[in-house]
Amino acid sequence: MSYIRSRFEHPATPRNSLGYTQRYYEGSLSTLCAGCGHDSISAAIVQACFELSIEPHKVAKLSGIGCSSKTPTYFLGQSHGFNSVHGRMPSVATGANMANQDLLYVGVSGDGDTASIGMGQFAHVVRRGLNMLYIVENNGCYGLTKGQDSATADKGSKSKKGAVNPYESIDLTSIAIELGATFVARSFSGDKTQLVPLLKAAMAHKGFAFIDIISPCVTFNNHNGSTRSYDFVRDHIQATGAVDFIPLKDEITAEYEEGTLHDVTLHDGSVMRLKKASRNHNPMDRVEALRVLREAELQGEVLTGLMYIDQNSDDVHAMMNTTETPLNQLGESVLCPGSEALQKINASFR
Amino acid sequence: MSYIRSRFEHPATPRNSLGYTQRYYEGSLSTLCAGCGHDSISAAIVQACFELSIEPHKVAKLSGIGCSSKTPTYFLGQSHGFNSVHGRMPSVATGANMANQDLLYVGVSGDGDTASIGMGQFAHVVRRGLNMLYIVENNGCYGLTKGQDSATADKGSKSKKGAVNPYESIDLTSIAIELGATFVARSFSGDKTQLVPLLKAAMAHKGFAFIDIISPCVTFNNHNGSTRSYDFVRDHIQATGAVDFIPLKDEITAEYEEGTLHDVTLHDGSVMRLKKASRNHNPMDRVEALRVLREAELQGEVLTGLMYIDQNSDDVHAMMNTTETPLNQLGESVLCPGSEALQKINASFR
Amino acid sequence: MNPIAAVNDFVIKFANVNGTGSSSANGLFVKAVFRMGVPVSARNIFPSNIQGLPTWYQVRINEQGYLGRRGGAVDFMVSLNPQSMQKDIAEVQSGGYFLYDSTKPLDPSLQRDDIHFIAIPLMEICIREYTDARQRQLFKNVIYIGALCALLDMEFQVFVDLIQEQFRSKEKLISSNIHALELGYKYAQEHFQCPLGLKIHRRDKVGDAIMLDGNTATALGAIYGGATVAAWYPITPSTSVVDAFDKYANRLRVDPASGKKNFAIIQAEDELAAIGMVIGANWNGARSFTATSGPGVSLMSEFLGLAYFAEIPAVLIDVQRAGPSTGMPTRTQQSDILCAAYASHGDTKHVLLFPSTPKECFEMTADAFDLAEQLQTPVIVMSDLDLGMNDHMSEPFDWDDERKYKRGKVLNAEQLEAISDFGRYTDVDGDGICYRTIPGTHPQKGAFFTRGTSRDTKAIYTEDGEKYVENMDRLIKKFETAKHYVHKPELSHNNDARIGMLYFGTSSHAVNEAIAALKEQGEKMDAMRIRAFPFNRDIDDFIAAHDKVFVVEQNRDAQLRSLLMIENHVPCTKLLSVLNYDGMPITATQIVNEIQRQLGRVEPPLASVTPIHQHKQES
Amino acid sequence: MNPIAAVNDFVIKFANVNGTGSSSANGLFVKAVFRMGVPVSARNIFPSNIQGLPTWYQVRINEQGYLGRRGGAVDFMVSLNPQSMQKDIAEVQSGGYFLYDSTKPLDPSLQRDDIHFIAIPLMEICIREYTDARQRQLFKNVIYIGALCALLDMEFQVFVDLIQEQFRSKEKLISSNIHALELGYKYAQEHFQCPLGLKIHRRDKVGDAIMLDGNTATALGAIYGGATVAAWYPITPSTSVVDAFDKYANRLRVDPASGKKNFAIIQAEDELAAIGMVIGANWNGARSFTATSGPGVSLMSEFLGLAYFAEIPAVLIDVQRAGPSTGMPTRTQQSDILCAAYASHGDTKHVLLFPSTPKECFEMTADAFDLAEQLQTPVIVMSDLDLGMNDHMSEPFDWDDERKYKRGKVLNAEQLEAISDFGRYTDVDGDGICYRTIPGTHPQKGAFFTRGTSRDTKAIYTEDGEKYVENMDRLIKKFETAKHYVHKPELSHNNDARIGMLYFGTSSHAVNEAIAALKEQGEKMDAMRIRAFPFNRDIDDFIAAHDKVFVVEQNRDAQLRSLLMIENHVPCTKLLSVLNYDGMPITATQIVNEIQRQLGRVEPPLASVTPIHQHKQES
Ligand SMILES: Cc1ncc(C[n+]2csc(CCOP(=O)(O)OP(=O)(O)O)c2C)c(N)n1
Ligand SMILES: Cc1ncc(C[n+]2csc(CCOP(=O)(O)OP(=O)(O)O)c2C)c(N)n1
Ligand code: SF4
Ligand code: SF4
Ligand SMILES: [Mg+2]
Ligand SMILES: [Mg+2]
Repeated sequence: MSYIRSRFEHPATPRNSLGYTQRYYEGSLSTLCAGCGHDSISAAIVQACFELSIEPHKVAKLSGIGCSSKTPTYFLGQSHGFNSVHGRMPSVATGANMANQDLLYVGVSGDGDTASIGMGQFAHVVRRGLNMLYIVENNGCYGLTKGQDSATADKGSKSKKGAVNPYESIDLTSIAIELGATFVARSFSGDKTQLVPLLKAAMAHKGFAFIDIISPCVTFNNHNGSTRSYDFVRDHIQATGAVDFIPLKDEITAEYEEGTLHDVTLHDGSVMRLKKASRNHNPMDRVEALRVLREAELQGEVLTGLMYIDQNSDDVHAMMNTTETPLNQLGESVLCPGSEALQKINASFR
Repeated sequence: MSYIRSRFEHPATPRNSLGYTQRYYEGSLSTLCAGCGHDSISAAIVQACFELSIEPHKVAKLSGIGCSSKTPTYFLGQSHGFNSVHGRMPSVATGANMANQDLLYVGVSGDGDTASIGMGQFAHVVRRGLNMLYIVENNGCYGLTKGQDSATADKGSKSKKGAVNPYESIDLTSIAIELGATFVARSFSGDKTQLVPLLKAAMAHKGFAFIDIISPCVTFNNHNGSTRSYDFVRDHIQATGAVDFIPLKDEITAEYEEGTLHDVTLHDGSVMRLKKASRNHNPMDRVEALRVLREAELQGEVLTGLMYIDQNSDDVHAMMNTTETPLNQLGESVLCPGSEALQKINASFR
Repeated sequence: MNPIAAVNDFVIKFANVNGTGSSSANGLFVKAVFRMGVPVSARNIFPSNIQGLPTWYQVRINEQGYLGRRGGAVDFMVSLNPQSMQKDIAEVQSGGYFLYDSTKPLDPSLQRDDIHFIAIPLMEICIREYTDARQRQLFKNVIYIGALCALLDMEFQVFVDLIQEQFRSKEKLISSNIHALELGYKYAQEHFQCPLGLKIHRRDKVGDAIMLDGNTATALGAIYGGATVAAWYPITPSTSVVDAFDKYANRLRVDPASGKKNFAIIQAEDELAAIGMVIGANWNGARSFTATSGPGVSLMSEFLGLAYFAEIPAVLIDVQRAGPSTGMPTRTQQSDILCAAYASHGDTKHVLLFPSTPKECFEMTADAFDLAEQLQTPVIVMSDLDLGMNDHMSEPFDWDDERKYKRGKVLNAEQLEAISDFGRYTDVDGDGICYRTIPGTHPQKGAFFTRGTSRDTKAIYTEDGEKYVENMDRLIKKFETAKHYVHKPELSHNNDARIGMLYFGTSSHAVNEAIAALKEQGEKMDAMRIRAFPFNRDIDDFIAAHDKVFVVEQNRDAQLRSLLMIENHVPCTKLLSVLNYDGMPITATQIVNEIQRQLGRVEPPLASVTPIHQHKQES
Repeated sequence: MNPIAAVNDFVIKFANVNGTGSSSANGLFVKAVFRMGVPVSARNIFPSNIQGLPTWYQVRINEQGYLGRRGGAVDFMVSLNPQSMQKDIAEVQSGGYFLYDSTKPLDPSLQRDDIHFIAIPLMEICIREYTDARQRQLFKNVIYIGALCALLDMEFQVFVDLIQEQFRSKEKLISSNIHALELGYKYAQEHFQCPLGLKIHRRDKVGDAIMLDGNTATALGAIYGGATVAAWYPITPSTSVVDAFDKYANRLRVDPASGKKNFAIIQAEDELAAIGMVIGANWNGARSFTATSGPGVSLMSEFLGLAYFAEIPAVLIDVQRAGPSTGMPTRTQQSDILCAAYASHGDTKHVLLFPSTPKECFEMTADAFDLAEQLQTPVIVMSDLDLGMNDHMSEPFDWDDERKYKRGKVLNAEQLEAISDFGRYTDVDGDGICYRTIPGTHPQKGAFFTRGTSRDTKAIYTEDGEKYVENMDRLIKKFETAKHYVHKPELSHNNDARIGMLYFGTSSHAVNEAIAALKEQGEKMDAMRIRAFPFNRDIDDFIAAHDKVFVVEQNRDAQLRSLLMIENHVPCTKLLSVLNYDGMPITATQIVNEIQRQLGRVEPPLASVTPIHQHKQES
């Protein structure tokens, strides 16, 4: 949403241990639709970074293409960002990480960007255990290209145009666990009390941390369930065939207790049942994590919380035995073997 | 292996219900290395098709690129084949299937072709439930490009060049189940008694059938375990740095009982422990299938057999409600709405 | 102040906010002009964003039929977006008009003395009339259209008819929309001296023309051309091609008896998969296509090379947008020409078609399926955002009911039966095109192995250099044969001039207008519109017959000119470039100015590059 | 029968079976020739297969230093492969020699009266000498090398030295190999009149040259050029670039104290990921590269457009093979030129370098990292299979220890501190190259957002057409600046002639030899070797200074000629093509014949295409 942000800051504004206010962690004004779940996630990232007293310039923000992938512009304005090409953020993040292992890499992607075009790169960045936080802002559709089903859309759900999705939905959380991610969580954009701590834990995690964040698309939401009621405006839009009218809507929030269920009514009137993993869930057990996820799915519930963590996870640099100095800081003296060595090399080819 | 195949056929050679001999189902001479597991798989496919009395011209063979992807040339010489580009067989198969739902589609791929470059397309062809048999001839390495680790290589295993693989191995069987495949099995190239029936069942299955076939690479096998003994020849090859010498080896076979373990000694002397799923395994339970697979993995065993089947699976055409006549057989009269309809369309744009 | 006065010849622009439902209202206005028999064109200038950002809709009304974008200032601005108001006011021609929502008073600093402000309290009216927030939003748009009807002296009944047709039997919607129209109409009549100097009066200048966007026309071409399998991945500005295919296929291609579909649409996981599916389906004998834009073409390039080399038909619609990379995804350009013509590594050449109107989108797309099957190779239809996503006036579509699909050299079971030795890549007819078979045709004959590796005439893998060369040379021969088959250029302006112009696609409107303007300025010009690649003799002859030839195109690097130089024997000095690549459709003024500039110059006039040709660094 | 007699000037070819260990033995032979001071080249002709298929190794020994492939018949054939024996015998020059394993008697039908058969019962000897099957196989190769030593009058000690060096302190391996050599040597001496007419005698013609394959040299260039991140996906013939980088990095780039690596190599999941990683690493300030071949370049094309437009350095090694599609993966070609120069949709242009020797592979690769960072754009090193995978004689590498890496315009923390308003895409210096910053440099300053979409000079997203054009024009200016930086062409033959020749890469050998041959035939020629794209004035001048210019290249479509026509003001009629694209390196004979043919012709001599230029089909 575009609005004019005031530049005024009260002197008593809270500051973190680095002396920065939370506003210091913000980015440019968002141009997303009013009420878009993605904006809530940006706000949560701002809060998490503020609370963790992260140096913004020690963060690199990376993304692909989509509404979700635009969001890195909207947080951490003092960090370098890279809005790459559709579905290929993981490879760019991998290269960046190889160049400098000392930064915090925050990758933001969408369900289209990750589960469709990016599925291959996603699988492999997980498998490599790259030290990064990978966020999917999951709205079950392609927001930026106007609402087509994504591969995470529920089987049987209806898209904006009314077509029923006949295909299996991809559960990125399970896939991430299956492929060896060492921190896997799911949350909801409107549940800041759950989301902020998860983001903080994920940022602190060494290795690959994945958070699948359900983030309703105000404009093209397409969860199953019937429409709330006969809607004059909807009918009007259908009749004209133009999808250029987007009613202003509010952000959906949902804060609830661990171990409980919570029904969230989405913008189209459909209901999504969130379930927060109970305090008893043991997130150290990979097989168990997969089981509870599947069970919830069969119940028609969306399980949230920290699903799996391996606290002994290693950074890929440790596995690769790369030097501790970031590679981008090595100069000629270290990198270039010099002419003497070259003479020996020449000799070996005679 | 290249050899000259005799053209002679004894009149008493067994024939199937179509009157064809098994040889009728063969293809061109293989140019793979002597003893390559992939050749055993081709032979099993020949046998399965022969036994099922399949009309060869009603089969389309599709593959990507790799030693494994070459094999469709070596079976079913009377079928059309398509050796496409690396990792993209699933999309070509999808298009082909859309054009004509009446053929049997046999896709052959390698672990590199599927689990690396092809991971995205693999995930999506599974998700769509395309009616096809998808075979991965899994040797844990890139045979055709001379032995690099593939994404299915075991973590910690050593490649031909001695490098230790630091990455998680991708278990395609679990991934296929996770993504909604309705027939998922694993087998071993040298175990014809297990493999042929699985192939036959998979060919008969309506929907997406996946078989992950462990198929040792004679030349660049890279399973973990130590080398058998000091080997003069090996040393010789290492010293010259040339990887152009490939000792002739025999096919590895392994036939064993359900529910039992079987240790297979691979060409480099390492041992792989196969475990055949027990008769009690219920292949109708998806969660259970994932659990037993993971359990075996933790035990260092490779579980084989039919892991999961959903007998109520549907063809994607049914979900899409496409007409029963293959689309490639519809002519102008059905496809072209004609000039009268076009006049109405014109009118609608005035 | 001198108010602009004109009948049926002016530009009106609507400044809206994305996602507020304005585009259907604006479309209603344009349709009404068209219904009044007056030529009109409309261009949507929209952001790569879903809601809340500025979007414009520029309408050119021109009785003479010049419908290209008219650059420069506009005559009438309808301003609904406070964000862009300053810029929008500045854009109005001196003496022009500025209609705005006066619910909030105009910032005095924005006042201009030389234009007419038309203040209508749109939101105020809505708040009074409607309670629901969304209805207020929606009808605001209809109200200003009603006002325009009065202000521009248009026929109210035309709007009423349009609304009735649009909402068919939904009475409630009809009456409420007409009511909103009336609100605006009356307000204007009561508060302003209607009509203004600008008027739209009924004429009979559109004949039997139709008005629609190129992407819909393309989709209809695919339906009529017999496409049964569409595989795609969403990308602006191509998405609506498949959307429209979906819509019309569900109307025209569902078996009435069984309710089953005589088509299949697959939303692929990405563009690599989309083109793979198209290749798989065509290989298996179904007509299949995909639609994409620049980034998709890049991703498809490996597969396009396979289709070229393995000789598999494929139809690809490239609705071009401004590159490179993600570029300006909602702006137009003709900048994928080289990338499409030579897509993929190794020696490859692809057939391109260049439609310039919705009718040509329809025809060329239908033809593309014939060509792809006849030539057994990919055919790429090079549309662009301007053509694809904007409504254009066009000749109506027609279809010869006698027309049969040209499936090319496909052997059926009987033919195979009669053949003793089938060779998939044997050039039996000497035209470089061989016979193919479809899987499942014959139990014993005709099976072969398709591959992207080199092969002999029987489709057997080979690494024999001679056989490879023979095959590559045959592909060149086939490309020569393609020159017989593709659409020939159109000699659009024949004035017996010494100077010529070559152009293609959406530059047509601007070129036509420019030629007339140049004539007035005393500069006689001939012009030829290129409709396909490979080029053929007509183009050589045209170039030979002129002293200088301007090549008009909408990209930076003069890509079509490059193609002409590579493929034909054209001396580079003869070909001059007129380029536009700012993402907006080229205008007649740009062309006229650029040509006059170059004709007045002395130095050899070439592209925008001045080579430096020196060495700073010795190496 | 007249036996061929020659000293240090003949061609010997080894016919082996894939996977039998012959290539190390054959390499030993070539190294021995080289050690004897005689110029030699060797080409591996191998199938796309791992084991059991025919493979050849063709060695040209030429005292004058002409080391291009010599086409036509061979002087000496060493036949170890019964599968290809018939063909191999036919390939021997009349008067030539044919050495074969006579354990199995020669099929009488294969006899030829005009060549010398040298029968050695290789397998029989092995069976007698060794018990292990694999040793028998392996040493068979060494035995025929021993025989050649005697037959060709070579110095036995040279072989002994080589074996000792190769196996270092592994005594057992040394003695057994020397024993095998002796077996062959003695057998030859005892059974044939040694030496034959063909002889290799010591000379001092190789100077301080080294001998290695281009891919190893490329890898060393990357090491010396400061590459720290290599990301790749295996593909023939580029795989050995990263293999060698791995090998040398593990030798030269491991911190002695900690044992940790000052480099990272990632085997990516495919080529899209490989180039993505390279872009990510370069963006983050590390020098990073990838190596691939044609299909990989096609797959990388979307990302290359991003790097061009977002201005991110990247180094890509394209070891070209025969296309299109999977083509002939183990054959050579120069056919990715157009595809690389204009990779990606939209208006893009990329910097290309064309090495022609291992030394240039080394230097140009090292330079590529400087160029990529100085120009902030991808630099593509266009090698090929012939250069990359075969051993070539080359000048030795050298390195100036004073050389500093040219990191281009990168701002460090102090510089940022001093700057008041940093604009990532502001052309401060007027050369089209802007200043960049690396993440993590400064706590408050220099952060910006990198994107593939259009942007203003401050890197802020914009859809403003003017700003877009400004940026695109700056990129053209930068490409002009690149002409200052890239490697200038080499005027390799200056004979004050009216006819010129342009060529690049691995055509060098053949061109040098052809020029000498043409001179003998009375045809004087100048020649210039192109070393980089964009081209600069030297090339224009060269073309202008000649009446006709032949462009020699190894592809079907005259791709470099196309590039010359597009980018320079070159009249097409002046540029004639000499093309070879059968997958084997071009030969001097081919060049000579083609030039003579074209010079003798009357009609305008152009490419291989005869345009048809007619219409069969009206549309
Ligand atoms: C190669 C390529 N193909 C297609 C597109 C068009 N495109 C832009 S965003 C997008 C989908 C975005 O969906 P998602 O990642 O779920 O993000 P959301 O907008 O829903 O947040 C697509 C298909 C593109 N930019 N590049
Ligand atoms: C786009 C592309 N990249 C790389 C290659 C080179 N390549 C050919 S086969 C292969 C790997 C094959 O591995 P796998 O699929 O496991 O087959 P295997 O040979 O092991 O049976 C690779 C990388 C290629 N042909 N195309
Ligand atoms: S379209 Fe959907 S995802 Fe995109 S900004 Fe709007 S609400 Fe968010
Ligand atoms: S290299 Fe390995 S996979 Fe390839 S043919 Fe040989 S044994 Fe089989
Ligand atoms: Mg989404
Ligand atoms: Mg493999």
